[in-house]
Amino acid sequence: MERIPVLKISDFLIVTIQVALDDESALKLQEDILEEIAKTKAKGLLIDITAVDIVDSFMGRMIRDIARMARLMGPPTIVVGMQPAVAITLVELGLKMTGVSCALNLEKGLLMLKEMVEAKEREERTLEAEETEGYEAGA
Amino acid sequence: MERIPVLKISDFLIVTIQVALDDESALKLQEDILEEIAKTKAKGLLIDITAVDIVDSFMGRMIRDIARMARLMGPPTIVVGMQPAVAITLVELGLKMTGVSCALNLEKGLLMLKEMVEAKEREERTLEAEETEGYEAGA
Amino acid sequence: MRQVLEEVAVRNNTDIVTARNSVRTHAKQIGFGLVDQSRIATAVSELARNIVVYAKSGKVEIAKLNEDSKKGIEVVCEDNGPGIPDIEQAMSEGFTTGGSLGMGMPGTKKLMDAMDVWSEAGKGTRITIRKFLK
Amino acid sequence: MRQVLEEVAVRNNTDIVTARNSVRTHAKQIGFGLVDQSRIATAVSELARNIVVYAKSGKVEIAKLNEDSKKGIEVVCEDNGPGIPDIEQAMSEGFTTGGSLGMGMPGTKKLMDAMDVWSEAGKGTRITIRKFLK
Ligand SMILES: Nc1ncnc2c1ncn2[C@@H]1O[C@H](COP(=O)(O)OP(=O)(O)O)[C@@H](O)[C@H]1O
Ligand SMILES: Nc1ncnc2c1ncn2[C@@H]1O[C@H](COP(=O)(O)OP(=O)(O)O)[C@@H](O)[C@H]1O
Repeated sequence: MERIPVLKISDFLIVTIQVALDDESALKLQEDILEEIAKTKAKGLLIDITAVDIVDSFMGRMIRDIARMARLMGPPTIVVGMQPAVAITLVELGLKMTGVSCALNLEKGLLMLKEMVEAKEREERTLEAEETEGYEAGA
Repeated sequence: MERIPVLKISDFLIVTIQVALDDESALKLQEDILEEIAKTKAKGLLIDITAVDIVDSFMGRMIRDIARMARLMGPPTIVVGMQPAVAITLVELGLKMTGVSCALNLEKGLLMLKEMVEAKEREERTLEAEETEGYEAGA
Repeated sequence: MRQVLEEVAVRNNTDIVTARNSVRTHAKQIGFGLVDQSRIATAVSELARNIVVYAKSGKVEIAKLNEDSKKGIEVVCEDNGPGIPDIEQAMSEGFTTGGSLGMGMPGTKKLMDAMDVWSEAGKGTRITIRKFLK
Repeated sequence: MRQVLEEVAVRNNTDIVTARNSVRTHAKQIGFGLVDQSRIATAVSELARNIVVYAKSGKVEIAKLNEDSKKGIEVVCEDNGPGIPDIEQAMSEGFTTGGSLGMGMPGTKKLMDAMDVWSEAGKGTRITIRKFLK
């Protein structure tokens, strides 16, 4: 089983997925990340999938769920580096990634995450708006 | 039946759920909280679920509904201390927690709640200034 | 080998709490981690509530599975209530005759590794769920 | 002309990864671009997972199609599992007996140019998917 490291850099947790993850390792990663959030009291979570060239419904759902789960504990999540081919495939597949914030690369993602953490206090109104639009679960 | 205390600390209501709540006690707590909001004119509500290790669809819905109901009365709500295992279970279960703001712990939750209350008051002042009549409640 | 660990009578709201706490304790002893403990206890909470709401009373039997190949937990939730007329419908998300979320049955399936539903009109319902140690 | 390039045995989670990576490599060699490589590999990942989840084990056969009129890739995912009782239902979005998303079969259809499903109760399932070079 592959074990992906979860790094803390300043206030953020950074997870870089560099190998093809099997389903079991993906679920383990999910648990690891949430435990690290609890342990390190991180303010935000960044998942870097630049190196991932296949995201099927299982993996896509896992990424989405991590974002939703992290939000229930507090920290906002950003996914960075999704390859164009992966983005096309996920949309064609029909997977709803509602509630997952994305950025082009690590640098932009970190900037965005900082702003998300700052803006989190103003979250109330956004959520309200999303809700009236029939916005989906948890993120 | 378990009775959970609802404490007022400065402008906030603080509810700490420390025992396993049966459904009836959970509904009673919901009522108690809303009554306390009306009675004490609290500006914000914080629910601490650090000690809760099982949240099923009933309990999850109740927490979500308290946040939604409180907002209809005015005060923003924040849920703090959700355990990683609980966050994972709730998302896998499929419960939509849209509209519930979360924070890692009491300290971060209180800070966030303060800012939420301030943001809300700023906004209300703006709205009041803009609209002299026909203003509807529940911003 | 299947070894019955405990049987919890389910007749009211407090029994739902007892059932889920018992299951959690046994799951822990069997060797499940925190997340699986939460999944299993939550699933049992959903099914025990359905017993109280739809069948008034029933029981939850907690057993340890100790096959050479598969070790884990099995929980049987049983009642002599009205039964479920259309199981497929009951398993689909959002379906409820109780005005609640309709999330208990499909949610339980997602949280567990296996779920068998037996039901006969007028006779009752027996739902068996299993989770295996990885 | 149909030329078999590789056969991957599928029995566990790791085999799913092997199957999708092999297919990707062959798709690339056949001449598919990055997006089609991703589509084909993702489709195979969905079908290989279904083999593991619903049939325990099976195989994935990767072949090159080299007709004068149509060149491309064909992948046959085969198992001796329980079979799919209602194929139309299985092909519809959100339908699952496994508590997952119910998106694998309809999603695969969307990603590929052609998809044939053969299944017989108790005998197994054989799903053939094709993608052609444009
Ligand atoms: N033990 C039971 N006896 C009879 N009917 C049941 C039982 N459990 C579930 N059902 C039926 O299945 C439906 C779906 O159950 P569930 O998914 O748990 O949602 P909910 O409990 O919110 O209605 C219920 O509304 C009820 O009609
Ligand atoms: N190889 C297979 N053997 C038996 N049943 C299958 C197989 N593949 C798919 N199915 C059935 O078709 C349903 C739909 O599959 P799919 O759309 O991939 O969604 P999911 O795998 O999330 O359930 C499955 O839930 C299962 O009942």
